[in-house]
Amino acid sequence: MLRIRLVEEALAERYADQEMRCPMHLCIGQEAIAAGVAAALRPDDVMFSNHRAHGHYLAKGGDVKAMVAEIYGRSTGCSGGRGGSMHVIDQSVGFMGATPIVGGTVPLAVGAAWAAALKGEDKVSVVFFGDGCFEEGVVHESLNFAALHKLPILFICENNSFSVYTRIEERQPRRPIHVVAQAHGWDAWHSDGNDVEAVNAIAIEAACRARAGNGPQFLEFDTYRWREHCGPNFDDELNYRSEHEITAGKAGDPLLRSRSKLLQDGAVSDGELDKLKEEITDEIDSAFEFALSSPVPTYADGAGKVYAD
Amino acid sequence: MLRIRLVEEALAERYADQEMRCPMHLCIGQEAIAAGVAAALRPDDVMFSNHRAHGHYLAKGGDVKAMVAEIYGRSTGCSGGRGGSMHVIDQSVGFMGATPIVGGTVPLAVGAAWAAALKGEDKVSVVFFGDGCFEEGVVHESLNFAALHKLPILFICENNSFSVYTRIEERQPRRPIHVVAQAHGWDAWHSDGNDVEAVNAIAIEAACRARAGNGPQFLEFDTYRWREHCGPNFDDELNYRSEHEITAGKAGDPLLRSRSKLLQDGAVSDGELDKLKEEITDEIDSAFEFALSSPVPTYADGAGKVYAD
Amino acid sequence: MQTENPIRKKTFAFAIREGLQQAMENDFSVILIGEGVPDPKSIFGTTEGLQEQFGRKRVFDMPLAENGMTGICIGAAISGMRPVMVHQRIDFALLSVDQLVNNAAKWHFMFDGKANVPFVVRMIVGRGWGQGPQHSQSLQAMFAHIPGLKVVMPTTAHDAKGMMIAAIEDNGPVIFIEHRWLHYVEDHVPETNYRVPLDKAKILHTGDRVTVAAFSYMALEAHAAAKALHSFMGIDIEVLDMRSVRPLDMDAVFTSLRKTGHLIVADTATRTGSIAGEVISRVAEKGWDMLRSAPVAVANPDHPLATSHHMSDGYYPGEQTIADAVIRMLGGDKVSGDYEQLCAALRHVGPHDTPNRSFSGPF
Amino acid sequence: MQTENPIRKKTFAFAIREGLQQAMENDFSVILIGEGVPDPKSIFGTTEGLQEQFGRKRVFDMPLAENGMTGICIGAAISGMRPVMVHQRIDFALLSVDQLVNNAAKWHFMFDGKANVPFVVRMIVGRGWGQGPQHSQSLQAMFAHIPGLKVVMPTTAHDAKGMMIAAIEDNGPVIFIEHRWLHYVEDHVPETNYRVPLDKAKILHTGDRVTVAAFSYMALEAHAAAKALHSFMGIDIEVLDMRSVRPLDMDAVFTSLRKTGHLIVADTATRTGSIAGEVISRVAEKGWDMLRSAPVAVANPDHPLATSHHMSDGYYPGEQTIADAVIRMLGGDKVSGDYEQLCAALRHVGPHDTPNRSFSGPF
Ligand SMILES: Cc1ncc(C[n+]2csc(CCOP(=O)(O)OP(=O)(O)O)c2C)c(N)n1
Ligand SMILES: Cc1ncc(C[n+]2csc(CCOP(=O)(O)OP(=O)(O)O)c2C)c(N)n1
Ligand SMILES: [Mg+2]
Ligand SMILES: [Mg+2]
Repeated sequence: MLRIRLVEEALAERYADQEMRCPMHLCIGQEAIAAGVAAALRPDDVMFSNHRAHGHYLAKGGDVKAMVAEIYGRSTGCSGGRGGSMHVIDQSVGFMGATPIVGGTVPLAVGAAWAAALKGEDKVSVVFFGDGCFEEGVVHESLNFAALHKLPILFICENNSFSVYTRIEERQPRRPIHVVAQAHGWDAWHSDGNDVEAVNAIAIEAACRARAGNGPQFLEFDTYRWREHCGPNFDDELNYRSEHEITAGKAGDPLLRSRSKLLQDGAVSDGELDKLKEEITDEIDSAFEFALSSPVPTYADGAGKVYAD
Repeated sequence: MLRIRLVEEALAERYADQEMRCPMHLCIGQEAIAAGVAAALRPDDVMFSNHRAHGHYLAKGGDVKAMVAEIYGRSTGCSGGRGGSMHVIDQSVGFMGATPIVGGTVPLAVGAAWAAALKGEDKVSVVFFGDGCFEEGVVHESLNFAALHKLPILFICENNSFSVYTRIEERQPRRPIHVVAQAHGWDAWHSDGNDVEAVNAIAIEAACRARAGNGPQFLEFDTYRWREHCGPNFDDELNYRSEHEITAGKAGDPLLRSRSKLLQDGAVSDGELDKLKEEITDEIDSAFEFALSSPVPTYADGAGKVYAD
Repeated sequence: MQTENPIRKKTFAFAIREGLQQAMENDFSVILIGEGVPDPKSIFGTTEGLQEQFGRKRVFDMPLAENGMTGICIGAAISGMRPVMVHQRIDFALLSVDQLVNNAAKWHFMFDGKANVPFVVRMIVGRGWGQGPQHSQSLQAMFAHIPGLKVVMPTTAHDAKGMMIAAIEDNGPVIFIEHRWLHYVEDHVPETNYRVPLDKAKILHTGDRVTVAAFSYMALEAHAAAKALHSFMGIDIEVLDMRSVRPLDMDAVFTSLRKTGHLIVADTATRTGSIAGEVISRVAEKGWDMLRSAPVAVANPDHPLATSHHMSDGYYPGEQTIADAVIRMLGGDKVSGDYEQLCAALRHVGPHDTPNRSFSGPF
Repeated sequence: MQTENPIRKKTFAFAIREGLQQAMENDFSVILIGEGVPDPKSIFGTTEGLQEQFGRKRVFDMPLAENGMTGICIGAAISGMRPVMVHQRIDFALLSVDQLVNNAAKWHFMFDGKANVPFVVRMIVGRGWGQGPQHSQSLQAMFAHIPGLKVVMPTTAHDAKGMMIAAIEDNGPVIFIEHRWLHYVEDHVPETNYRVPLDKAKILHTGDRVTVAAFSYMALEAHAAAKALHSFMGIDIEVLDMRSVRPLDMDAVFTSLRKTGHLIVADTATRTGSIAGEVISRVAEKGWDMLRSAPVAVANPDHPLATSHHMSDGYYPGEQTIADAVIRMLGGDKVSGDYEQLCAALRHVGPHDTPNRSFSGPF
């Protein structure tokens, strides 16, 4: 969680250098969901994500160097520089890909679960998407098929109550999202998404049920996006959400909560946390160094591989 | 109901003449839904339908002559011969159109309800579709939008448990269809679709609720298709449904049930029913005469009107 | 004693089925899905018996959910399966354009070749018996515009089988378009497991007067025109069965044009934005010096098809249209007795809106 | 005292907004919907203030449900409304191809003209700042292949407003494609409520050496090339801003070709299956005698766009590409000092992946 936060804050800070020339959707404030879910998974479980992918990628064990290089548009990036922030992949750790067409990866995750079931593999497939994404018909087609075949899949709906600047009340009737999945025959779960332990506990149980053949699991987690929808900045000045709301949203900071909890429980000491932070900061610095010192590709590097051999 | 049955039986009988050269999906066995729902509507309420449209069209008051001529491919047909059985329209009675892309007209009906709401018209919009259609994502997108805006719309799901030759168990998890609509925030209704009085009673109440601003209404009716999915014949020899099932399905004949009921209640006499049948038969005969005596169009008649003036 | 293979005459539908069957026998990761795949009509016979042979774990029916199911197949494909999906009409596949264009076509590219999408999507082009505006479209040009998709339209039963096997073995997405009327047409279909390349045109009729580059069912029409032109007017045109829409085998077109200097392109789609236009534009750009006259597209008129069989009579160009285009291009005369004989031979017998079963190959 | 209208310089984005505004003032049945329409960024400023002016009953945000919402708009359109829908990227509109092609394009035709679908769908083509494979497609050719759809791509702010008003007043579906980089470009935009026809090209630069038929943003690139060719090499090319993709104003192309005899078509899409190919094929078919050399398409290479700004540098053709094509076509020499001066003038200053704000009209 801390790692995700620090990586993204570093990205945000250096975005102004104009070397990361691509759209970038930060998940700062929402890290507990990625962290809590990923910690419930095995290395060979597979994961899919959307436009807001950094947290998912890192939580699943994705290489931070390759991600930063990707955002910098270098060939050493995890997608060879072709994808940027919105298309990251690290199949070596089961991170199967993220893409920014809303809803686009949802059926793919179902397909991966289907393939696992057909091959008799003991894997679960997980996909992250937002509350806005739930409005796409393809999600419902996916709900139907996964329920029909009782596939080992987890849908993780990160409900930050916004699609870009539009509130959920402008887009959906007032009913919880997960009840729709439930009606399709899914097991459904709902909790605060900023409480990493709660998220993790649910994810463990859900993954266990999915793996045991109890069929698809729908996890809805409430959370809050701190920064602008796309880009490195805060956007409080746009006034599409009140100061009060933003303050309340940030008060739920999953990191702060988890930190207090850990310290209170005596699980870690202040000093250990500082050390951890330092280690991560070093890792991040060297990731940026790696990115910036990677050779600069040219047009030709992004022109081939249209068709598979 | 009787009229729908007799028209379709006449179509089936004459299909072998090879003058009706287009795909044709008969609703024989399912007539009670069309009849019961349409009787609950006002003339200016609007209706949309799908590939299996004859019953809906006729029940809403569509012109039988124009429909038969349409199926014969004459310019005097309700769609000028351009549509055939699968694309019928009679806007003069609020029948806004039927098309065979499964799910295609569902959002259109929502759009018509939306337009009525925006214009402050006291209208409801109705769309008929099958159990198979419910699998299309566009239906769920429509459910969401209609619920969000509390639109005056009725979805009529004719659940005959088949999509072509495929049973619903092969396509959907075991949960009732209408519960999904309910989860989206719709009022949901479910009943035997072969009992025209039950259908009508529900439709009256649902239309009333929709008109009164209570939002969208989802009506699921169970029924049975007697003949082949597409074409005039029975298809019992294909063995995709057991003899037992077919016999049971036909035993639910909505016409027979309604006839016994009417006779038992003394609402009509045998003689009156015979007379009604005779009148309808005459009407049908003259519709076929009309169609066959209509001038035969040529290629040029089907070539213009690509763009509206 | 006969040692040579005898001619094994089978329909295109049979050939598709055999191609699927052999591909599934070869490779356990091949799975087959589509609305109606295991039903009694088995997609016009093209999937008959496959569920019985390969079981319910490899041969599936599917819900009506074209975009979702396409995405699910893509997900399975990047997870090691080789799905084949069928749409009974190409018109239904329009629901899945998002997944095909945004994901299937680009996955390999955008992840720098780190993942493959081996995925065959069969789409059937409807024609006849009142298919009407929403069941008769021939939309190959839409898909052929998209880098990352291969698009093929085999014409003969022989090629249908060989290209099906090749498409399934291809490591990327292949749009496999079947004209409904071809399903009935017979050809020599060897029993062996063979491949036909996905990027090569084939000469159906040799000639040096005009090159006719034809797609799918129009290749049969062109072939019939070629035979009649030869027999009645002594004109030999070269008919190329293009077979592949993307990539286009322009080398084959240029090779033929070097002999003939005249080009007709015959397509199954409406003219504007068609692949016929694409071929002509490439010839104009790169083969300018080879052309001795203005190229001509033979394609459907630019409007949807009305359902009425009276109105559809005249919509589709055919053998006669092509023969006339050839004669006009060569400045030939149309009043001779030879021409009348040709017309008589090409005159359509029977209804215009059912497949002409006189086509019978072998090609 | 000034009586003539002064030049009113406004951006394309402003012009779109004003066109929408005036159309909504004129006709109560015009409604506006799209993801983000009323949000603080207001679709790059093109819908700013409209909800405030026309209220929440006429200006809406919408759920993420492209196909469903398109169908809902079609349903509203046949019920007497005139919806305008916006997609922030044309790539998202791929989800709605079914409703656009199967319903919107055919409703009027298949019901024999008994119903109309007055419906404008704005689609924005992305470019620059790492738009990458799924946010940079330019898919006009897919829509232009479909009978029943009109497809327009205005270039100038003047035309954006006039064509927006005309599109909204059209009784059928109009795909209204805006290149993202045009939004910044200024032009004279009269305050009046005026219309620009949906089927007419416009001459941006007069000349008699080569005809350059150009679409959307490429018309600006061609215009810049024309000015440089004139200034530095004394070559006057004729630049047609095609404005409409379907129908294509082929009359304008032929009229110009009669003077020049040479054709370049400049498109914003990938080459294969592009509308550039369509124009060339029509000229080859119907304007054969006018052409004195092989026509040339200037279009994007046949692969998706990589996100990396290093890799996108070189993907898009531009002013220089067009100028070079002209010189090559005329057999001109590229080693002269004049040519060097031209290149220097066209040399791009600043980053390649942000709009060149030096374009400023009026055109
Ligand atoms: C099909 C499609 N429609 C619209 C968009 C533009 N878009 C990108 S992200 C986004 C918001 C998605 O909201 P949500 O799913 O809640 O995710 P969040 O951004 O809140 O994490 C939108 C509308 C898109 N990328 N794809
Ligand atoms: C998008 C689409 N997919 C597939 C088809 C082929 N098709 C026509 S009717 C039908 C069955 C529909 O089943 P259902 O909705 O239950 O209606 P029923 O035929 O039972 O009345 C199918 C699959 C189609 N017309 N459109
Ligand atoms: Mg959200
Ligand atoms: Mg059914």
